[in-house]
Amino acid sequence: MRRRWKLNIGVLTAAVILLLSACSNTSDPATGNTTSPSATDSSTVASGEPKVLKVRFYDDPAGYDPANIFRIENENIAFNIFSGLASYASDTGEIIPDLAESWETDDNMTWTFKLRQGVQWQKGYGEFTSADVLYSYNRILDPATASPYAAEFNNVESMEAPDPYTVVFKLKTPDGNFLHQVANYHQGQIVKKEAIEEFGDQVKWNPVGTGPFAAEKIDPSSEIILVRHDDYYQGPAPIEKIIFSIIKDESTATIALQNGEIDVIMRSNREENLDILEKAGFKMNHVENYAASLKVFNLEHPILANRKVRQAWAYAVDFDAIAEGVSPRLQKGAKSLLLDWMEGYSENTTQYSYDPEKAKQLLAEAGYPDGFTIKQDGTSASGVTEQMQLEQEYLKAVGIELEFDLVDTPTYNEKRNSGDFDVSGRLLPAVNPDMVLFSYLHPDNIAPKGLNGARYNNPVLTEKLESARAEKDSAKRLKLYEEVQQIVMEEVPYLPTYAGNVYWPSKPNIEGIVINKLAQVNFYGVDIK
Amino acid sequence: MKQEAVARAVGQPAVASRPRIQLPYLSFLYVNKNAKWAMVILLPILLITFLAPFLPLQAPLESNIRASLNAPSLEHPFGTDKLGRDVFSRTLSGIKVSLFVGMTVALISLAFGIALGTASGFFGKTVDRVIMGVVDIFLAFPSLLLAIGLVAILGAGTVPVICAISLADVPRFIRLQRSLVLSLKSRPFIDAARTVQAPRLWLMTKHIVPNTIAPLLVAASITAANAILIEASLSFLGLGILPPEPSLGNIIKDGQVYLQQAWWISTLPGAVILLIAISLHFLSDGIREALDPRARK
Amino acid sequence: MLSYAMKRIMQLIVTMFGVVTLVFFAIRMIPGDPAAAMAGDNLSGAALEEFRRKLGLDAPLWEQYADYLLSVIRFDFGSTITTSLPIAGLMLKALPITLMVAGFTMLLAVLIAIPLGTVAAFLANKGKKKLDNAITWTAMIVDLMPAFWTALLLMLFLSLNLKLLPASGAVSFEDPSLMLKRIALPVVVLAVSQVATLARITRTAVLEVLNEDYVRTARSMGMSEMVVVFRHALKNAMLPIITIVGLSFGNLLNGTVIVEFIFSIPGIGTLLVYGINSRDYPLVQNVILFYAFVFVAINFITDMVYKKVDPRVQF
Amino acid sequence: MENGATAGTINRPAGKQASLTQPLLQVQDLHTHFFTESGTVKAVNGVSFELQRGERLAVVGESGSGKSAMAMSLIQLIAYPGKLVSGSIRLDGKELVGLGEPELNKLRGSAIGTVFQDPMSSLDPVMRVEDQMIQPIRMHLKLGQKEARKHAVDLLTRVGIPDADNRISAYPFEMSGGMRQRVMIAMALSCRPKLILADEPTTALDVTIQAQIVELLKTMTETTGSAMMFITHDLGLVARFAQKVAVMYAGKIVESGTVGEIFSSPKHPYTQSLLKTIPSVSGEKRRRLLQIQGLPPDMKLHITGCSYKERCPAASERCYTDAPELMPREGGQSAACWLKNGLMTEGYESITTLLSQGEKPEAKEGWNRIPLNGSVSEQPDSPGDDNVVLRITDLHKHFKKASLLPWKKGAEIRAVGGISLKLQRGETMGIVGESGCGKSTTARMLLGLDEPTSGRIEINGSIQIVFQDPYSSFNPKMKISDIIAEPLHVRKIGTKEERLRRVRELIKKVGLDLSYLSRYPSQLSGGQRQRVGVARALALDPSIVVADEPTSALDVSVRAQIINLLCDLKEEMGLSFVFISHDLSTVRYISDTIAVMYLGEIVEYGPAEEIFVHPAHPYTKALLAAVPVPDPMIEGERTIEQLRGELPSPANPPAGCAFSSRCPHVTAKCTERKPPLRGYLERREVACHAVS
Repeated sequence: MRRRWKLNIGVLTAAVILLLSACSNTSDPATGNTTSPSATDSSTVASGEPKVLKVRFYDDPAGYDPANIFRIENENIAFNIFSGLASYASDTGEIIPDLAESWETDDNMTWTFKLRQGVQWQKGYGEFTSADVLYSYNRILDPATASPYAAEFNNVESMEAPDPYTVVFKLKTPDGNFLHQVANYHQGQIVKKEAIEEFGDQVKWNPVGTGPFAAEKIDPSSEIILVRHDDYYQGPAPIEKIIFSIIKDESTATIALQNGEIDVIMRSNREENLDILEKAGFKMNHVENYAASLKVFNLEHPILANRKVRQAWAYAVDFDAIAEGVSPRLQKGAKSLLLDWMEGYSENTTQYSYDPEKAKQLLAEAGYPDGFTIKQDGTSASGVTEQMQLEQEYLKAVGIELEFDLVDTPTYNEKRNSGDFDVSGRLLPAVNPDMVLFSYLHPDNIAPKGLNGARYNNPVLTEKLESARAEKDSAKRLKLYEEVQQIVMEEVPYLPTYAGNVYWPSKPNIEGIVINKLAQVNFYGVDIK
Repeated sequence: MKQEAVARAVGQPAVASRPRIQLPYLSFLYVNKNAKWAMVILLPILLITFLAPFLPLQAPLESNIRASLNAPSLEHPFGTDKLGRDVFSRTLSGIKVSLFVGMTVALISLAFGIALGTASGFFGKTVDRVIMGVVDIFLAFPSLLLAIGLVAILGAGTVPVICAISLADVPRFIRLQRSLVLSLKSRPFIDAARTVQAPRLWLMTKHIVPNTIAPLLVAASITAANAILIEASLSFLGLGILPPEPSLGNIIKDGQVYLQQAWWISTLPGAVILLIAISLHFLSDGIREALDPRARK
Repeated sequence: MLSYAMKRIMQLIVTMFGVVTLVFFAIRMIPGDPAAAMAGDNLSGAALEEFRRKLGLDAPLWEQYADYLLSVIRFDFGSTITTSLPIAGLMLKALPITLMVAGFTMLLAVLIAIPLGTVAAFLANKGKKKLDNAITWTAMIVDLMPAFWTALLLMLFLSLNLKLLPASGAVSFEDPSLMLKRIALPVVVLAVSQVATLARITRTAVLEVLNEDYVRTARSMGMSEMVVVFRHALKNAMLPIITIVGLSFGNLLNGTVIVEFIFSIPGIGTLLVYGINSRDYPLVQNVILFYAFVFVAINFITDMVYKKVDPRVQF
Repeated sequence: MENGATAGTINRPAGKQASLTQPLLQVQDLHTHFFTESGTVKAVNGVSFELQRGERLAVVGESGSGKSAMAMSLIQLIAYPGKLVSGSIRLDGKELVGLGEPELNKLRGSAIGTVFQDPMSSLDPVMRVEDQMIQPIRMHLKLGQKEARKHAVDLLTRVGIPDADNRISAYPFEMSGGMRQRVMIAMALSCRPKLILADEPTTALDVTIQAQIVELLKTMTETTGSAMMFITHDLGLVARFAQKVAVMYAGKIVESGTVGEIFSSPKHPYTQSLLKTIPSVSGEKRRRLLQIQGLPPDMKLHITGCSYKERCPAASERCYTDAPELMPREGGQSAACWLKNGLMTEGYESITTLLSQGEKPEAKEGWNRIPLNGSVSEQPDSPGDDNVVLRITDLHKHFKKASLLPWKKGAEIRAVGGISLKLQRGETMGIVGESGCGKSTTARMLLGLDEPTSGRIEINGSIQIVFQDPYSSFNPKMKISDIIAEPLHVRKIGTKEERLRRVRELIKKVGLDLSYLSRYPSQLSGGQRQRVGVARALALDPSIVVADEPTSALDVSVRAQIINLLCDLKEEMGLSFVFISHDLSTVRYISDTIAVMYLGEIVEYGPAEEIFVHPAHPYTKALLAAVPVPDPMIEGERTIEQLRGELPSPANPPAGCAFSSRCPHVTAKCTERKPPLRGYLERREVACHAVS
């Protein structure tokens, strides 16, 4: 009798635990529907109180010096602090004027920018002038800065400022895409000499720009606080303060939003959390097709060097179905290295719809009727994702044994950059199609020098790339881009797998979260109702 | 269990004076109550686990996206996960991996613990100082940190995980074995053997090590339980055993994010881990009791 | 006492020297070129060489080791590579947070576990098996649940369902009440398993003491059970409990790494994970060193407290 | 209550007008059971007795007889899973059974004080003495803190603690065992109890301290008028101390009476046999000690008939069916036996002679001197006379206490400070002395377990040992056969079969059945284990056997078996023994010569009988006086000259004569100059200035 009782306690406790978790599971979306979203933070809505927006930040801040900024979440903060000569329209991704009111070029060689007058620097650093532009861009080029983006200005022959409100660039070769180089992104962002000199090696923690928000506090281990730049040239933003709280764990972030502890989740990238939040009535701000993930094949690998093998791979895996099954919101199958909203995007290429028979046949033709075993690199941080597991199964069905070699992220990057892999992956967020194609396909960029990890070198294609870049006639240029895509999709040194979407779920009362194609949000347009 | 208390109260020697049938080493498994409990839990789990290939179950890696996140049913006793894989069959194959990790870690810890701990305790002096110096260095790290560090060096996967967890446990075993040896060293039966000039090797192999086995087994079964739990923690940090190979740790980790929609993915394997860990604790209690009638649960 | 402390401190220094050496070489055993790894996607060729030189990674290993030893002795921890913030500053900022979480956890755990364990022991001693079993079993089950799992369960339950505690938010000493609320959930998560461990150990320790002769003496003098249990049994059981509390600080440090990650607490554990992820060697090296130091120091303190509390130990 | 007809009533001492007063304590049909998982142990199985005010009752019995459980039942402090099942306990006419804990707590410590066996563990180690003493005093006597403390200091002074006002603030560990037991006694007396329960209060103490404590208890109860129940297994103590005796066996009182009655004319066979198991008072040698065969019954089993029947030589059919109640005999005696005079009925002497002779092992085939090839042939050069098997010359052993700081030198303890001895073939030498005198260290050096600091040990042949605690001297994981064979195995003597043959021979030699060979040590009783210990010691055919307190871990009845065995072996095999013990009567019984050690030195040496009859050294005298003799007549006549104080620390011995700090005849010379061990009379040596 006594013994049975003992057992009962065990069972009981286990049951209570189960119940607990079961409760939280079943009741949440229902109750959450009515309570969570409306349970807004009082500090953000009470009239008279300053409007404060609380945003979940998902990784450690890594500094905000445009010369060496990296990773999207950091770039998004910089995007709101700094300005470039040009900027991107949030909704369309089009290039729009920013610090330059207007620009002109006749030959894509000489670019003249007319600067906006009366623009004030944050924190009382005075008025913005052409000297600031020259200082900023020369700083990028200065080897002492060791900016990884210095190469972006390689094509610049000279920069001049004939007057405080004019800047003239002379390029070495014509470049129709030059505006991207001076837009509000990376090297294009303009800094203030006095501020840079004042902060010395702590510049990355003391950014001073001309954008709508200024950095008030950056605590790399817990939060970043931005305050409204009241002298912003477009007028003060509706929101007075943005607090970015670092919450790395996705589940915690989801609960924090449900609890009203934060207003917006910057990038929620777990399908199941999006599920919960959508059901609970949160606003699902998102942008589609912001970037395409590629499978990078090492063309020097004896098996992968065979084009038929690569094509077989493409036929063997149903990326659409995987995306639909695993994360229908966050991604779908990709059809090109470019994205459908980009200039020059084309589907008039070889398309690989799921066809295992064809894959097998191609493998047989390539001399691998029984398949082969190959390694794909991955990071231990993300592990073997569900989607990777499914790909593995698809490949197995045609005889390809895919093994994963998981290493920590830095090693992964290092191997990828040096080209030391069989199969790896790449995702390049960019708005400039030329940049995408050049980075991946041009022999100048062959790893370890650049992003051409496949070590793809096709003189025919290289020639087309170069002439497209110089081409002034946009129709002809688009045609060239299409031809490039046709070659790539036939040869598949890179296999487009998924086109990703970005979600920033928010409380329903947060308006104006428009995510641009670089997955960034301009908080100037955001308001709390 | 209460014998010693009674013996003390009554003033009778705790050991029965009438001859009993001497049972072999593992006899406590069916004599001792705790050990019996451990077996009652462990045996069925082991049985099902190793019968898994013969059961009409979906293969652990077989996915079926149409049957994603199904609640537990007759067909899927533990439900299905996001990819429509059968959580039950994954759990069973995870048990194998987890038990393998647990057992291997316990064995490695035992082997090194016995070898180095005996040397340290028995020889003393320089040998002792060197071994204990190194042990102290390793013990200066919280165990998980040590494991994280090692996995960072070796990379994730089953072997590194086993190494990493063992690295944290071996020093503890050396310490334990050393203290056991030290206390045994002064026991009269060692003196008895020394009076006939028994060589050191004889003392160590015949007298010391056999008498440390039982307490070491107590520690080893707890270590096995802890190793299974640490593997789960490492998996949570992405440093454990890598999917798709299921370990209880990575199943729980994967299921954890679905806790709000599909509680079963994480909870049921979690319960299994608990059961295994509890039964291993029972086992250790059982060994302890079999060893020392005074010890209470 | 003093000379014993001296001896222990000397041992401690030797151990720490071993730790420094181990950490230094272990970190350099991590495969791959550290400079390239740290530079990430962005540097190549000459820039990389420059970067390597800046980090001092071009010097021979023994030279790097000597430099490192010297800098440790000078308490000069340098700056991180990725953020160029002074490491000492970062650690000093993170430390109080981690210590606060750990401290509160320990406090909470001790306050709950010791009475609980004592009661269980008392019940067991009196032969009241059912209640004792209830406590012991629950403690065992809770003890064995992985922390990240309990974290999520408690977060769902306490934070989402009951709305008692926040799951996220700033951690700042400026607003103590907010701070307490913020670290409450992590503390509860950590404390749950600490309570379980400690309660079980307390139970065993107290139960053992309750069988001691002097407890019988106290009873034979007509002392009530309260006096017997709390004045005699608990006081004696405190000695093993102190040791275990000290040791479980190590487990607690394990736990803080996971809990800080889950709840985004900017403590030492977060710093470590950050360092590992960004391959910031100086940071990782120093944080691990620091962990080891804290751990060793706590063991030392425990030892000293033990020796101080136990009147039998004399020097 | 008043119906004194209860069987087992101990009659009040005649001549007192006690019929008017109620007995202090009346216990009736007390049953205390321990409900273990493997069965119910009926530890106290129907005990009834009465105790008068101021009376000292000794409860005697072997371990397991339920005497402690009975005492604890009186204050109802029985550890779980024990329970007082039924019976009545009346203190001053007030029924204690059924009282609630709070009421009981009011009685415990105030009406009944308790002194426990082990003073080392019976005081809370982390509490100051005052904290442990004052609280009960305040509670029971309703005194304030200051008064209570004063009262406690008072008590401590009365129990002989010097400087009590300061010592009361000490922790128990800062006191010696004797001091702690004094504290325990002070505590037990602190609330003026009417009854003191003393559970083996001196067993853990050295003999000189024991004498002090017994004397203290005696005077304290006499001055306070408390009654006392005194539990012991030492019949000598009973003779010295008790007025009444109750003999317990298997949870029952089997005999009771005044101390004189019990010792002069015991009525129960058990009591009768027990008294014959101890070496005789007169020192008569070579009379075999009586051995009680068999073991006490398993208390978990139901016993039909007399519980002693299996061991009783006079058991009849009736004893197997009906259990005899405690029945009054002449005088105030009563006994639970169907025979009026126990074994005396049948002729006491004849039976006991029969018993002792019958037990002698038949293995008379003689001892194979060279049984195995490659046997031990250690014959180191033995200078001089061939008959000397052991010669110790100026043996020293100094232990260095390690200092915490490497640059500081640790203290040095002289455990053995220069002893010289000679042992003849076939001779038994007893080494006696209090714990800490260096006798065990000497033994360890003889066996090569410790390296001597200086001095020589010459052994002719080989030397083996029989350990004090047979259980801990066996590897629990080894079978008996392997244990006995180990010395042969290690020395690689003989083949496996030969060794086995030798093991069989040995086990028979020590009087055990061959079936024991396949058992583990845990399956043997204490006496059987010690026999195995002896067998192992004999395996290598040694010339000398060191017996280090070989009987002190054993019960009285078993003790006799081992002593008999050793005596037999000595006779048959011509072995030399070094017999180390603090049990002086056993040493006297077995030894030819005796060395008395004090603080690492020999203070007196000579033939055993001479020393026992005419001790020369004051320490020897004191030691002998301290040992109680199991004869109330002798004890009653003795004037015991108590030794002052306690053994000084060997790390810091007194200057001059080591004994000077405690010697009753100390002179200035003693503290200045150390007396050498000099010849005295014919064959004796003494180290004392006063003896020549």
